[in-house]
Parts: sequence; structure tokens; C-alpha cells
Amino acid sequence: MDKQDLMNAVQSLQEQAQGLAAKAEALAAKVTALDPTGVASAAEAATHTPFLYLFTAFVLACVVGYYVVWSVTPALHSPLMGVTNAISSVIIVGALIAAGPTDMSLSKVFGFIAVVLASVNIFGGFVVTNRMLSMFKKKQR
Amino acid sequence: MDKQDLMNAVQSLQEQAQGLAAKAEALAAKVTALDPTGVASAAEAATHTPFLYLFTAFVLACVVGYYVVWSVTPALHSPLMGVTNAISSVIIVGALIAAGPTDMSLSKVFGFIAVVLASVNIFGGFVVTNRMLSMFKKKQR
Amino acid sequence: MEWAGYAYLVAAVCFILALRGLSHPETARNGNRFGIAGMAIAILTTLAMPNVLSYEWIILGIVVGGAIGTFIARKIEMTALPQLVAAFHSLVGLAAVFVAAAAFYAPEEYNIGTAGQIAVGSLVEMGLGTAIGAVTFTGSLVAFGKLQGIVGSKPLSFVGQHPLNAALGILLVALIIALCVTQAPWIFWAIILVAFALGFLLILPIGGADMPVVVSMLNSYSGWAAAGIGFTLANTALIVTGALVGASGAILSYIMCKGMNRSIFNVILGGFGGEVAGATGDGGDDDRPVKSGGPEDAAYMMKNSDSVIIVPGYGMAVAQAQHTLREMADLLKAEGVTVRYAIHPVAGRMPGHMNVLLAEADVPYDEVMELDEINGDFSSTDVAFVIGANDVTNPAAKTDKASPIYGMPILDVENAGQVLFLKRSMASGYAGVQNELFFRDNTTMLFGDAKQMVEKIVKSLKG
Amino acid sequence: MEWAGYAYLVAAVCFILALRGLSHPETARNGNRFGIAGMAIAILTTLAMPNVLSYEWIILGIVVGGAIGTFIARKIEMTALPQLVAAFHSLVGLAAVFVAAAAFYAPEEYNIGTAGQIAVGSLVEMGLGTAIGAVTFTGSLVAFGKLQGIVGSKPLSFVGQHPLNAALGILLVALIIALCVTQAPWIFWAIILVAFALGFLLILPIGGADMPVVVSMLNSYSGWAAAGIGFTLANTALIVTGALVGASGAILSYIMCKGMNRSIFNVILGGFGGEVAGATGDGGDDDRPVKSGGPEDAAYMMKNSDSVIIVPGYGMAVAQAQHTLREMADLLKAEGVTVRYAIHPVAGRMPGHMNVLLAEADVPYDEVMELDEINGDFSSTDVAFVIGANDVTNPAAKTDKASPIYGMPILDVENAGQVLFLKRSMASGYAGVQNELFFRDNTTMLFGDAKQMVEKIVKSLKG
Ligand SMILES: NC(=O)c1ccc[n+]([C@@H]2O[C@H](COP(=O)([O-])OP(=O)(O)OC[C@H]3O[C@@H](n4cnc5c(N)ncnc54)[C@H](OP(=O)(O)O)[C@@H]3O)[C@@H](O)[C@H]2O)c1
Ligand SMILES: NC(=O)c1ccc[n+]([C@@H]2O[C@H](COP(=O)([O-])OP(=O)(O)OC[C@H]3O[C@@H](n4cnc5c(N)ncnc54)[C@H](OP(=O)(O)O)[C@@H]3O)[C@@H](O)[C@H]2O)c1
Repeated sequence: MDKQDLMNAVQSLQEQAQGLAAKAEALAAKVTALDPTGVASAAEAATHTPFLYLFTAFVLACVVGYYVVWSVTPALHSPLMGVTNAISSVIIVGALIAAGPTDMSLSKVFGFIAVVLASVNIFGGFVVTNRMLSMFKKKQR
Repeated sequence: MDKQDLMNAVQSLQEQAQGLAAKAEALAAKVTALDPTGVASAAEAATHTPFLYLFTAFVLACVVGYYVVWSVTPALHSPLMGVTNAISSVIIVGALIAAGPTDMSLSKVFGFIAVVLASVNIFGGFVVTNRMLSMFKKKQR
Repeated sequence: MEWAGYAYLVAAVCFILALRGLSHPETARNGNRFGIAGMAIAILTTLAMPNVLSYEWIILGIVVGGAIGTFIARKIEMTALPQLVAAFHSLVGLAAVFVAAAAFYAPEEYNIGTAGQIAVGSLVEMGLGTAIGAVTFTGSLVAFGKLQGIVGSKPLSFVGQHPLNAALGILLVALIIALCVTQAPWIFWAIILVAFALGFLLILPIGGADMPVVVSMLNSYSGWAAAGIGFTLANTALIVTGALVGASGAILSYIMCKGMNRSIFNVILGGFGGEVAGATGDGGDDDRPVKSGGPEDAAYMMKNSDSVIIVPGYGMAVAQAQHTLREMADLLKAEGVTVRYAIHPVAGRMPGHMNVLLAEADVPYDEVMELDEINGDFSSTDVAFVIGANDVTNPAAKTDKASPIYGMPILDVENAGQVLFLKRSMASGYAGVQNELFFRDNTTMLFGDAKQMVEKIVKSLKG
Repeated sequence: MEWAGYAYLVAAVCFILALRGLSHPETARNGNRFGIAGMAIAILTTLAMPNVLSYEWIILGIVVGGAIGTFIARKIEMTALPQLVAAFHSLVGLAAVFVAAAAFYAPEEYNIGTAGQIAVGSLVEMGLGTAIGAVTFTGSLVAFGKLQGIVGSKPLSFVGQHPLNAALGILLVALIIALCVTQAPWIFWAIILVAFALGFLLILPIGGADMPVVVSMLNSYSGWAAAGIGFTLANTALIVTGALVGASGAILSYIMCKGMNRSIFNVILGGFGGEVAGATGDGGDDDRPVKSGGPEDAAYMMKNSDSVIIVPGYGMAVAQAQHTLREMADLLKAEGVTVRYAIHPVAGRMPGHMNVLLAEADVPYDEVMELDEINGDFSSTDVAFVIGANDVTNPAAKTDKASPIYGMPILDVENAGQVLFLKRSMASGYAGVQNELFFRDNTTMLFGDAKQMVEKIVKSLKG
């Protein structure tokens, strides 16, 4: 093995190494290119469900609401106001999420206040409706 | 630069190259690991929408169906059968997808037959309903 | 493809509006237009999908199918509506089978996997859809045959019928499970064949007169099948439509069963219609005297009354007497008589049957009353003219706990001053029970074919 | 978390069933139980979410809020229902504002981004939700004040009121857009302040008597706001509930407006209730003679009749006369008189107001009839006893095209043999129009407070 051979070998090795490095870099780029899209899109699919489906539910729920409310007997329109008042407090769901974390924060305080307000409505609405409804009695007693 | 130095340099180069190769391999593995999950999950999210949302739509649609059908006047129950017959042929959507590809295949033939059958219903159902409905007239003519 | 989802939603809303329109005759035609619009939107949206590329066959299919459908729908007699609906239904069932088969052989088009590697959830949906579609196909064919008179309308019960059907049902379930495991094409075809057989065997034992309930039930099934396919395709239009059709069929079956005071099981287990023939003989056995009259008597009686309520039933439909009946009513109205029609919810052989026939004869729909609206008015009416109806006037439904129709609401024709019963004989009706009213003092029987008799009454009124 | 979605769907179905139960008094209590179950499911599901970790504050909040709510709901007088609903509504509005604020400061909890980096779609939803919530809060507060009599019930119109409101509305929209662009907290708070002001200014000019329509409308808004938050949280329970509440409020507003024969714009633009005060004076100007009687006359007249229909109105509610009225009806029934109640859809000041008050006084609901059911029966009734009602009996609604109530359906008390009008004066009612019936021959006026007068009638019936 003479000097020339050695130099050649080293050079070729260097070239190979360079090629590998380039390949690795390209791969790395590919990985970083893939990673965000892959993970992000999966995350998006998991957390941010397609608006279309929520919108479909909303449209159908509006139709349901239309029919179900028109079928309420006029004599019970006051209890209807009570019940809708109670169930509209289902936004307590949002309040609970805000009040949920262990650490104290501004949003936790807001969440707590919202929980209190919504609870007043939930209990008040259902109790007053129940009071009204329990008064409605049939004739033959 | 003596032989020893050269050998050391070559060796270190070889080691570096090996390290690079290993890294490249690892990266390649990572890429293959990521690629399928990433692409597949994105594809899944796009094509196979969450069952939950379809099920929600289904439940709400059942409630809508309940109310909307009960509100049909008994005098029009025969046209109702005609219309539901016609609209149940909306499975033509599935038939069209099967009949859509350019290449001839067994499924394309099936799709074609289904298109014909569903079309009979669609046209027949709407036409006969229209015939029935156009006969319903009010008094003062 | 996001927009396609919205377009399908619009189509679904159109279908809801189509049914909503039927809540009143005035809005009904608009409703039908909504239905057509919804279908057009659904079809065009699908055609615009990237994987639908070749249109020749599709257009050919729609043109051929559309022409056939339009032709049949134009030509059909209104009295043949029940069998038409049954026939159309069988086509929907068959179409569902073909769609499922296409999905089985080209799953990649539907994004549910590749041939032999179909997602299990989709296989379940597909297997169920195929089975329901196939049952609907043969079941509706039998119903069609019975209603059209091709197959004998008598219930064909045979020994071991229920165990056999149960066995076929279990086999079907086993095959669907096997399909999910093996994905073998022969199992797919076996499912279709077994379901075909099941459809035949399930419906054959049911009496011809129960066919409307059966048709309605199969309608409901086909709706649920469509919803199932909707899940596979993640298609809102299909899911909503399926639910609408399913609900419609179920509710109409319920209304019919309630109107007949029978449970749906009683209908499906079959054998009921058979009693009709037997009981008809029984009915004739009654030797008590009845008062019978001729067309002139009827014409005289009605001409000299203030108000007449016409109660049409199955016999009017069979005799196609609606046009002549309208003529008779017009003549009476010209004499200053108030004429109205009272329709029982299950008069005839199909829900709303009488209303369509009367509408065909140009009877304005505001003269046609439902049971609840008019039942109180019989007592202030001079003549009730019952034409080809029987069960729906039978007071046994109120008094005789042993009667098969006990508990069914009836039209109180007995409260009218005079009752005219136009029918061919003393035979009983669909439920096979004798009608007490025939023997009442204020009843006059007019024996004869409904159409011919009314023609004679018309002649007598004219001259 | 897939199961949570199903749990929320179950909660949504429970809410649908809750409203469905209200279609009949017999199923209504069960319906209320469904509502409670749905709410429990929604709350427990949320508590089980992985990001809800600390329960102390939540439990404290629910206990405190629940105790307050239960206490108020138990103590409240049934006549104070309208203001109670208004007060509760303001709380819902405020809660929505706080939820939006929480989401703004901790968006990561809601998966809508990080502080200062919130998804634009969510910001729009949040901005709208906050604005609607804030308007609901102050608007309902004003409505509460007017109904409770804290704020003058007179419409407080002022010059430039409509341009000012329009300007505030535009400012609100601009702020929401700015929020989406800059995500600055001060803009968020500005939205809340402007919306608070808008709520005040929008409702202040509306007359006290129109408050029920306003309350119902704000109810509807709060429903749509809840649905909006539902989109942000991708939560079916919220979306469905929001749509239900939205529909309910809209339909009740529609029913009230139709019952008053006014458009919703007419109500919202305000100033109507003001005419009441003025017109009341006008009504008194009429110098035509009226026949007036005392409690003994009324007692004698009713005791000697076969049937009496009682027509309660706002005056009965104000005077809290329902219990005494029931006593009077019992005494009459003991004398063999048929007693029924006729309720106009907008009698009183809130939909279904009279029904609740009568139910409170133990009047069985099958004696309480709706307009359609009973209107034909007045002509065969001896005495119509109108207690604290006025507009809902005014025939001007049928005859006088110039009248503000023209076109509104009315109870035809005039057709009864005798009409008794129990009220304090000749003053007109809510709509401010004179009632022709007072001057009819078959009318007797009973001047006095409803409760005191009925007490006297009772005494006279007893002794
Ligand atoms: N509408 C539905 O959806 C539906 C569905 C399923 C079952 N059903 C059942 O069908 C029955 C319907 O009651 P219905 O009162 O309309 O009919 P029905 O009780 O079956 O009576 C029909 C009567 O018409 C007479 N008739 C038959 N052909 C006639 C002709 N050409 N001219 C004159 N009279 C003729 C028959 O007596 P003669 O033989 O003496 O002439 C028979 O008594 C009910 O029992 C119902 O439960 C209805
Ligand atoms: N129900 C709803 O949802 C709703 C909502 C908004 C508006 N409104 C409107 O409210 C009105 C309801 O009609 P209505 O007939 O029930 O009421 P009204 O027309 O307002 O008449 C009530 C009458 O009760 C009398 N009154 C007041 N206090 C009384 C007392 N303590 N004792 C005896 N009488 C007393 C008043 O006359 P005196 O002053 O002479 O005693 C008045 O004429 C309709 O115009 C309707 O459009 C209803």
C-alpha cells in the first residue's frame, strides 16, 4: 500500500462520508418535513373535529328544536321557559374545564365564577319547573 | 504525515462514516416509522370520519323523522309512501361511485345495474307522487 | 371534498322539507319539488366526485331507468297503488344488494380498504345491508304478487315454517360473521341467496290483506339499510334519508296495526288473512232478516235528506266506483243536500288509499273528513251511505271483547238517521266478522257491485 | 375520549326528551327528570375529562350556586315568575361571558391554541359568544328591573336612541374583527363593556309589558350563544341544547307576537308600552252608561246558572286571586253549576302564566281549556266571568281594522248569556284600547280588586 493508494482510499472514504452526511441531512430534512405534518394533522384530526359534522348536528338539532317546541302544549309554556333556562346552563361544561386545572390562574377564577352562576340556574331552573309541574293535577282526586 | 497518522485518520474517517451510516439508518427507520403513521392517519382522518359524528347525525335524524312523519296529514299517507320510496333511492349515490371508474370491471357492471334500478324508483316515485298530489284540490274552483 | 359534505347536507334538508310539505295538501306539491331538488343535488354532487370519471354508462342507466319509471308511474291505475309501491320497493332492495356487491369487489372506490382487505366495520355494515336489501327484494316481490293477484292471497302456512325461518336467520348471522373473518366472495353470495330465500319464506305465509303492513315494514327496513350504507360512505344525505324512510315505514306500520287493533307480531307471524275466507262463510250463515232496497230507494232517500255522509271502503276501490260516486254527490249537492266523506284511518288497503281515490275523482279535499273530525256529526246526519266498507263501521269493535277488531276506533254510522250499506252480499269484510248493523232497523242493504249500483242511483237521481 | 362524545350525545337526547315531556301535563314531570339526568351526565362527563383535575373549587361552586338557586326557586311567588326567569337569564348571560373570558386566557385548556395564538375561527365564536352573553346579561337585568318594578316600566325613549344603538352595534363588530387580528386582551374587555351598554340601551326603551317577549328573545339568543360555544368545544350536548333553547325562545316570541298581533320589530323598536298609560286615561273618558253590580248580584247570577266559564287575565295574577277564585268555583260546583276556565294564549304577561297560577290554586288542568277548545262553547254558556282580563275579550280585534289589536284571536265571551267583568275601573288593558263589551246590555261590571271582590262573592255564596 503506497502513499498514493492510501490517499485515494482516504479521499474515497471522505467522499463516501460526505455522501452519507448529505443523505443523512436529506433524510433529516425529510423527517422534519414529515414529522410536523404527520403529528400535527393527527392532532388536528383528534382535537379539532371537522366543522362539517358539527354543523350537520346543529342543522338537525334546529329541526328537532322546531318540532319539539311546537309540540309543547300551550298550558305548559311557563314550565318550558323554566326548563330551557335550566338546560341552557349546560355551558357549565365550559366553566368546569376552566375551573379544572390544579394551578390557580385568572381563567380558573373566571371558571369558578361561571360554575357558581350556572349552578344557580341549573338548580333554580329545575326546582322552579318541578314546583310548577307538581301543581298541575288532573280532576278526579 | 507518517503511516501511523494516516491509518489513524482513515480509521477515524471510517468510524465517522460508520456513525453516519448508523445515524442515516436510524433516520431512515424513523422516516419509515413516521411516514406510514403520519400519512395513514391523515388519510384516515380525511376518508374515515369519526363514527361518533355520523352516529350523532343518525340519532338526531331519527328524532326528526319521528316528528316529521307524525306531522304528515293522514289524507296524504299514500303520497308519503311514494315520496319515501323515491328518496330511499338516494343509495344511487353508492351506485354512481361504483359505476364511475373508466375501466370496465365487475363492480362497474354492478354499479350500472344499481343505477338503472334506483333510477326507476326515483323517477317512478316522484312522478307517481306528483300525479297523486296534483289530484288533491280545494273546494272553490 | 369538504364542499361535497355540505351539498349532501343540503340534500338531506331538502328531503326533510319534502316530508314536511306533506303535512298539508296545499304545501305537498312544493314538498315533492324539494324532494326532487334534494335528489338532484345528491346525484350531481356524487358525479362531481374525483373518482367518478366516466359518465356514459351512468347517463345511460339513468335514462333507461328513468324512462321505465316514468312510464310505469304514468300508466298505473290509482287503485293499483299498493302493488306499485311494493314493486318499486323490491327494486330499492335489489339496488342495495348491487351497491353492496360493487363495494365488495371494488372497496378502494369507497375508501374502505382493498379487495380481500376490507375494514371489518364496513364488512359488518355491508353484510347487514346486503341481507336486508335481499330480504326486501324477495319479500316485496311476494307482496307485489299477492296484491296483484299473481300469487294466491291466502296465507300459505306450512309445518315447521317458524323453525325454518329461525334457522335461516341464524345461518345468515353466521355467514356475516364468516364474511368478516374470511372475506371470501362465495360467502358474500351465500348471504344473498339465503336472504333471498328468507324474504320469500317470511312473507309467503302472510295473508294478502296484510300486505300493506308488510310493504310498510319492508320500507322501514330499506331505510335502515340505506342509513347503514350511509355510515360506510360517511354520507349525511344517506344517513338522514335512511332515518326518515325508516321512521316513515315504522310509523305507518304502527298506524295500520293500531287501526286494525293488532300487534305487529300478530301480522308478521302470519296466518291471519286466512280466517277471512272461513269467516266469510260464517257471516253468510246468519239467517236473520235484513231490509234490502234498490237504487231508486237509495236515490229517493238521499235526495230528500238534508245531509249525507259517504263512507267509502275497500269495495269502492275494487269496483273503481269513485268517479261515479262523485257524480252522485254532485247531483245530490245540486238538490241542496250537504255531502261529506268520512275516511277511516285504515279504510281500503293502504294508508290514505281512499283519499287518493277520491282526489282522483276530483272530490275537493276539504269535503273529505278524518274520523276525529266527523265522528260526532253522524248523529245530526240524515243518511250515512256506506259504499264497500264494512269493518270500519262495525260496532263490535266497541262492544264485543271477543271480536278480533275489539278496540279499534270505528266510524259511528249507526248514529245517522238512516244507514245505506252498498255491497255485493252479506259477506264479512277483511277481518271476517259479521256486522251487527246490517240487521238494524235504520239500515237498508243495497246489494250489488259498487260501481254499477251507484250508476243506477245516478240514473235514478237524474231522471 | 371517544366515550365522552357518546355521553354528551346521551345528555343531548335527554334534553330533547325533557322538552318532549312537556307536550302533556302527565308526562311533564318525567320530562323534567330527563332534563336533570341530562345535566348530570354532561357535568359528570366533563369532570371525568383528563384536564379537569382539581375538584374542590368546582364542588364549592356547585354547592354555593345550587343552594342559592334552590333557595330562590323555592321561595319565589308564582306571580313573580316572569321576573324570576329574567333574573336567571341574566346569570346565564354572565356565565357565558366568564366562560369566554376563561377560554381567552387559557385557550390551551380548550384546544383552541395558546394565549395570543388562538385559532381565528374560535376567536370569532368567542367574540360573538361574549357579546351575546353580555347583551343578555344587562338586557335581562333591565327586564328584571322593569318586571319587578325597580325600573320604571314606562318605555324610556330618548332622542337619537336608534342611531346610538346602531353605532354601538357597529363598534361591537369592529372590535370583534380587531380581536381576531390583534388578540389583545383590552379589546376583549372592550367588547364586554360595549355589549353591556348595548344590552341596557336596547331594552330600556321597551315598555314593561313587552318584557316577556324580550325575555323570550334573550332566551333564544343565549341558546344560539351556547351553540356557538359548542362549536368551539366540539361538544354535541352544547350544540343540541343551544339549538333547542334557541328554537324555544324564538317560537315563544313568535307566539306572543302573534297573540298580540304585532311584529317582533314593533316590539324591539320599543315605545309601545307607553301608550298604555296614556290610553288608560282615554279609556276612562268614555261617558256612556255601563251597568255595574255588586258581589251579591254576581253570586246570585252564577248560582242560578247551569254553566259558567271563567276567563282570567293579568288582573287576576296581579291581585293573586287564583286561590279565592278556585274556592268560588268549588262552591258553584257544589250548587251543580258546570265551571270551566278559558285561557287565551297571551292572557297574563307570560306564555302559560294563567295555567300555572290556576294549577297553583289546585284547579285540575282538565277544567282549563285553550282558546280553540272552548271558543265555540260560549254561546251555550250562561255566564262568562271575566276576572282581570280585558284585551283578550275585546271584539275590536275582529271588527276594528284601526285597532292595534286587530287580527288577534279573541275569546268570544260576548256570546255568553251574561258577561261579568271584574276589574277596578273602566281603564283599558295592556294594549290601551277601550273594550266595547263594557257597554253591552248583557254585561255587568263588577268594580273592585279581583281578590277582594271574589272573596265577597264567596261570602255571599256561602251565606
Ligand atoms: N287501509 C289500510 O292501510 C289497511 C291495511 C291492512 C288492512 N286493512 C284492513 O282492511 C279493512 C278495511 O275496512 P273496509 O271497511 O274499508 O273494508 P272491509 O271491511 O274489508 O269491507 C269491504 C267490503 O266491501 C265489499 N265489496 C268488495 N268488493 C265490492 C264491490 N265490487 N262492490 C261493492 N262492495 C264490495 C265487501 O263485501 P261483499 O263481499 O259483500 O261485497 C266487503 O265487506 C280493515 O279491516 C282494515 O283493518 C287496512
Ligand atoms: N301572556 C303573554 O305572554 C303576554 C306577553 C306580552 C304581552 N301580553 C299582553 O297582555 C295582555 C293580556 O291580556 P289580559 O286580558 O290578560 O290583560 P289586560 O288586557 O292587560 O287587562 C288586564 C285588566 O286587569 C285589570 N286589573 C289590573 N289589576 C287588577 C286587580 N288588582 N283587580 C282586578 N282587575 C285588575 C285592569 O283593569 P283595571 O285597571 O280597570 O283594574 C286591566 O284592564 C294582552 O294584550 C297581551 O297581548 C301578554
